[in-house]
Amino acid sequence: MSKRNVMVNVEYLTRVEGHGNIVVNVKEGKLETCQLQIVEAPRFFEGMLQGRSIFEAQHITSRICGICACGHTLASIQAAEDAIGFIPSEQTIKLRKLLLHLENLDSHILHIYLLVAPDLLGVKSFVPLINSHNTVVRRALRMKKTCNDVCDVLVGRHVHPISSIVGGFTKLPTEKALDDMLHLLNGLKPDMDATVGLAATLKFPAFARDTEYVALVSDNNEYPMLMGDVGSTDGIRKNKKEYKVLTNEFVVPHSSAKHCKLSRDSFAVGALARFNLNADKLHPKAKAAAQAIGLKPKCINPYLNTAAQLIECIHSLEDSIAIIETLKQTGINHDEAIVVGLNENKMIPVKAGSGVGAVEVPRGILYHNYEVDDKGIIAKANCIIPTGQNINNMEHDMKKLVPEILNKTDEEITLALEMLIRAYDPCLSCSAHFLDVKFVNR
Amino acid sequence: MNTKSPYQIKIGKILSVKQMTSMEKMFEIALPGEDLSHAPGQFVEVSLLGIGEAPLSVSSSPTKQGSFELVVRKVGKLTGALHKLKAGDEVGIRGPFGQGFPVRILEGNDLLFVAGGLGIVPLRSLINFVIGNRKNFGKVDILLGCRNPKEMLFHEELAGWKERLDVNFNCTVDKADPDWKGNVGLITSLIPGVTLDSERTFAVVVGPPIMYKFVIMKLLDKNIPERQILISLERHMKCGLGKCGHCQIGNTYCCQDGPVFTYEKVKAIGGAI
Amino acid sequence: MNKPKVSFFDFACCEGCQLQIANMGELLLDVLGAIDVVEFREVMSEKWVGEFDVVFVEGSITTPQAIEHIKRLRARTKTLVAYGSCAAIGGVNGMKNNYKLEDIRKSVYGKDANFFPTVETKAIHQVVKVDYVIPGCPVYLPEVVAVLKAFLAGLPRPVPDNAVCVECKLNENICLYERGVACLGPITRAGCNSWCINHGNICYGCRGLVSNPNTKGAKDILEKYSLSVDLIANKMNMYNKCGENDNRE
Amino acid sequence: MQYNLLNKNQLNDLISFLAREQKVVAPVAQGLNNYAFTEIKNGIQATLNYIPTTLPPKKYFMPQRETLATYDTTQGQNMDPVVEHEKVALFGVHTCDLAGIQCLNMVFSEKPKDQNYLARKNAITIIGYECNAYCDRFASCRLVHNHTPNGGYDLFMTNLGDKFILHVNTPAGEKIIERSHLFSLAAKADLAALERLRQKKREIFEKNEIPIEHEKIPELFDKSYQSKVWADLDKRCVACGNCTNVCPSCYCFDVIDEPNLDLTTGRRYRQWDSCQNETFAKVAGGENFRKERGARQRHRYYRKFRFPIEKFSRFFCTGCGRCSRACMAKIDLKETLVSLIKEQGMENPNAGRQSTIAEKPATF
Ligand SMILES: Cc1cc2nc3c(=O)[nH]c(=O)nc-3n(C[C@H](O)[C@H](O)[C@H](O)COP(=O)(O)OP(=O)(O)OC[C@H]3O[C@@H](n4cnc5c(N)ncnc54)[C@H](O)[C@@H]3O)c2cc1C
Ligand code: SF4
Ligand code: SF4
Ligand code: SF4
Repeated sequence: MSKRNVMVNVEYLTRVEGHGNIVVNVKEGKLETCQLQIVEAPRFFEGMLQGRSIFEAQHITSRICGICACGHTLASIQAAEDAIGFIPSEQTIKLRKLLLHLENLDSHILHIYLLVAPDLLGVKSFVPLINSHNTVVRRALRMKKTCNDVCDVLVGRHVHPISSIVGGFTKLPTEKALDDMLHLLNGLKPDMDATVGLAATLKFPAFARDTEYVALVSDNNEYPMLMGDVGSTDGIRKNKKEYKVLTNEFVVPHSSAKHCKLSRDSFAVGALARFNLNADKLHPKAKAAAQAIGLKPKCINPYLNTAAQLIECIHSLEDSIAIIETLKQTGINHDEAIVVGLNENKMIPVKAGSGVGAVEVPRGILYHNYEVDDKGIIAKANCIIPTGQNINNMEHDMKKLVPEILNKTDEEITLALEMLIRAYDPCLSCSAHFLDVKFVNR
Repeated sequence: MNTKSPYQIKIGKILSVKQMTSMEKMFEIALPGEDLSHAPGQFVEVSLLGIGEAPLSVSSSPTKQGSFELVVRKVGKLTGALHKLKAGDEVGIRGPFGQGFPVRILEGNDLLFVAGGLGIVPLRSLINFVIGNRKNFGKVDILLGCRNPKEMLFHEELAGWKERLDVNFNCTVDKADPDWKGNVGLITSLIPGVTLDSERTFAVVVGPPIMYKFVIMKLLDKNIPERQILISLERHMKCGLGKCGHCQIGNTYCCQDGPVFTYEKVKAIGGAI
Repeated sequence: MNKPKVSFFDFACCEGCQLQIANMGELLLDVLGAIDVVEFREVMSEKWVGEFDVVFVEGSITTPQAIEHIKRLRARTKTLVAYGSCAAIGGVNGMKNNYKLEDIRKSVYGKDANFFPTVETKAIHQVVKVDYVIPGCPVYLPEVVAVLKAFLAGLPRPVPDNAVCVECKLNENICLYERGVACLGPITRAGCNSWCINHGNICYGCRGLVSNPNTKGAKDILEKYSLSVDLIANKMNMYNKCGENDNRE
Repeated sequence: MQYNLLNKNQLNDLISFLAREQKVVAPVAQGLNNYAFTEIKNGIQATLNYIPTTLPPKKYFMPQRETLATYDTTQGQNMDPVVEHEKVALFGVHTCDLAGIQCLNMVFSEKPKDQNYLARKNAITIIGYECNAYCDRFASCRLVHNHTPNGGYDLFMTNLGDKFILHVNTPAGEKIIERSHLFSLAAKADLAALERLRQKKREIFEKNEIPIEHEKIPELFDKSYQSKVWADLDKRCVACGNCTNVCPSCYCFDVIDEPNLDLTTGRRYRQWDSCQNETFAKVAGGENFRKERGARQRHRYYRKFRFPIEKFSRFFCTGCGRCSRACMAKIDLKETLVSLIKEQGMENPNAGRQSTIAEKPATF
């Protein structure tokens, strides 16, 4: 291989939520720099939470990220309820699981179709696909809208859900609402089948790097999303309360970015991690689809995170339908509706404490941690988002990938790296505090 | 249902558009096959589908056949869109609406017109009607005021009125520019100078809301009876049918009962001016 | 007819308002039939170097770099739309202005605080001229479409200046004050079809205050319901803190 | 006058009968003592023991949003007027709301007639329902003589305990009686029971809710234009518009064009508007004729108690109390009137007591 110089500087990584830059510097065939920089404007959410009531936290933290607003909502609620020792009802838990599924479905579809598919179909964005692959685009928009419409019925909207709050829901679905959701979700099935069909024809780049995969795990038969311990493919299993140990933020000498590690150099969270740890708990239809596209645990090709997302879509769709059907059978108890208000109308007793929420959102485990006083006012808040946990892993992937593809053109290298980052579905707008920014001299 | 919806519009064809000042344009509009048949002081609802409707006074005299004129100041949505139209384009017309100036009552009497700013637009309809039927009216005085000479409308027509021996015309601007040779000051400053026989004079006043109070004070000083002072009240209007409530003051709907009222009537309604 | 060249840019925000676009479903294709989206970082790799007809800006201005950037964008576009609450009124980012800048930086970033230059949060119109405003956290799609149509027709489209209560009543909701809960509906601009109240929550004021709000009256109301006044102050500055810097007429 | 009887347990059959031919709407409980007229399929869903609904039945006569025309400008300014209406049976309308509908009828039948309103009105069957006692402390139906029926319905039901007695007022009501085969003719004893009930009501609604004679109200308002009461309301009102939106006799609206994305087709519709809204009386040039909230409130009160007297010879306040219930600033219509009365020294603690006008509306 010739000793060549490569300078990749992708400013404003497109088609990811939020802003990131890739900087790669290869001198004479030797990788000198390889970094993913976050240039998002810092938004100081954790600071803004201080002095606010835990009953407002969900409303505020939902605004950290519009893409996984439901996920932030649920993690925030979990942390708040954990802090004051509130135990949600069975019905509430079912509805929250449903909400999480809808979020997962919605986000994955957006990612698969609008952000990744253009790469695999060799175009710059979904816009040219309107002409070349009109049915695909229509299907994508239809599916996205359906997910959104189901969320509208359940919580008012998908971006910044309205009725899901600490304690439960301010508005519970009526009989008709359950039927409407079922109707919408069942209508999604043919499009989902077509999506699997499409995925089978796509060619994902071949690349492999073994790493530690981290996700929620549990002892029951449910694919854990809302509740569970934190486990890894390297055999770790810990309570979510130990999230600081689990994420283990540290500073690396070559960059000012804080990175996360657990048992080895880096770890990964997200759909592929969940698949690798819990594939046997997927819905049978999802398992069948995994077989059809040849995805098996433990899969160590990060590009295949997209494939794992697809499998999860099927699981989430089927499980959503199952949840709604059981709710229809048991009937909704409307007396459980929560009357909102800063003190939630004194319906929910408050005490001092520290609480952790750990929820599987589309991109991986999201942790919220609040310390609250005896009035339920937040003294300290901490949010660790999945993308923050993945950054270190992305860099390690890039470091392995770049030398393997040095024989390609600069454009091809750039694209391969962009695609790699995009495969993680990074959500950089959640720039809570997970990374420091390094302003390199260019 | 074959009863006609009161919201149905008639199609009006724009015959010509003339830029009057930087803010106002004059539109000559024909309703194919019919005359508008309005009385001076009445207004029409002009509509552009997709944009909305706005009440606009008919500025031409009913004596003008075949078409009518509107003068439109560009202030917002509909008026802005109208300003983009050209000859040959269509607009929707409903109306004419409202009670115009009581021409029959004015006949045989002396008239004092007081117009402020855009007020000249509806007044012009009556003035030209009076001039066209000059022998039916007594002495005619016209007072006109506007903020600055650039805002003065109908320059040529005004010059024509000025020339006439059977009409006394006077105008003033709040703020002069170097070319201005005439009066400077508020319109109220012109009123004391008019000689009139208060018994047989009808004052017809149209202008911006703030003008009324002060002009009327001066007219009362001249002993013009309250019921001989006529004013036009332009309120927010939507339907023109006396229903939507926007133009209601007291018990009256400006669109149906007005826009022209005697001061006697207006005084009795709280909050009118 | 030449389709207008449209682009989307974001500053400090959650990008949820941009995501709302994707929620239009197939209607989006009709929209894309009427406009030509030339730059939209979140979903497109394409970039545009020329002039824009209209730029949708999401997010508030929070850094010195952003101030420069928005000024450059303004210079490149005929029309500028403040898109979403962060852009329109400062939104949740404005809560930062409740604190001393130094304090909040330190509390979040500790010793690394200096890496994070930050300025007082500003709504877009507090930095450059804005032609259309679409408030909402997130934006309400029917309103987005309405503004888009107004833009295409070359018409102005002010944000409604009546209260959310108006829509709330049209939807026949039970008023939250009857539940003993403080709601910002009476002083918040309508246009969202009382979205939150329809779903059992209160109005948080995400669309900005009406032009002539009776804030004193609103506080008196709280007293009548034995609700704490801090409560509404607290809520009012959740989205509307930046508005304090506008001199209202 | 014809009276018919309906067995209590046949109420459901009546609803089912009506529902076969049209949409049936009736008051349905929403929780927290709130009710709404809602479409029902059977009698169980409805509630007859209710306080005035959040929105009055006007939403069926002039819906919140109503299309007036559709258009297509590809060939010029072409519009098609639209008159939307559907057959509806309004079930269980209290006397105050019947009065509200009568007010609207007067406004919209006045020339130029509003065809959209009239077409809807003609498609609506009204079945009234008598309140045998006060619904709550906000009501002031006695003051405006709406606590007993004054027409405006097809059928009017009174609850006699074990059965309903129905007054038949129109041929449409007659038809329901004939075709449903659910009714029997009322006997003398039933009419006597009705009379006893009304007598009892006369005792309950003995005096006006506030100390002024009906006939004196216009005079009160003639004196009160400059009252300090309006200044007080100015401070308290937040201009949310709730009071007018829930009012059965408020009918102001805005007309709005809504183009489709092609910008050439679309619709023109009207939507409820309120004199309490900031922009309601604003005109080009920036002048706002009712800039102060107090002036807007005054306008509202005058539109209920003073202005319509000359034009329609009746109050437009129906006494339903909705504005007071809906106001979070707790601006209470009865309290406002009392303040005005006190200010003018017009208190008459026995107002209403001697009057026998309960049955026939007063004339001015
Ligand atoms: C009887 C009458 C006669 C009029 N005659 C003329 C005339 O001859 N020439 C002329 O230029 N203007 C006239 N006007 C004023 C004209 O109606 C308004 O300027 C016009 O309605 C504004 O419409 P728009 O869509 O352009 O403005 P918008 O974009 O709707 O609003 C701009 C401003 O105009 C105000 N406005 C909106 N609708 C009305 C309305 N229906 N009536 C009054 N103000 C309104 C708004 O409150 C706002 O302040 C007259 C008004 C009335 C009531
Ligand atoms: S719930 Fe809120 S928005 Fe609705 S009427 Fe009450 S105060 Fe207004
Ligand atoms: S109800 Fe209030 S908080 Fe909710 S979307 Fe509307 S304006 Fe925003
Ligand atoms: S309901 Fe009360 S606060 Fe609202 S506009 Fe009416 S009087 Fe004012």
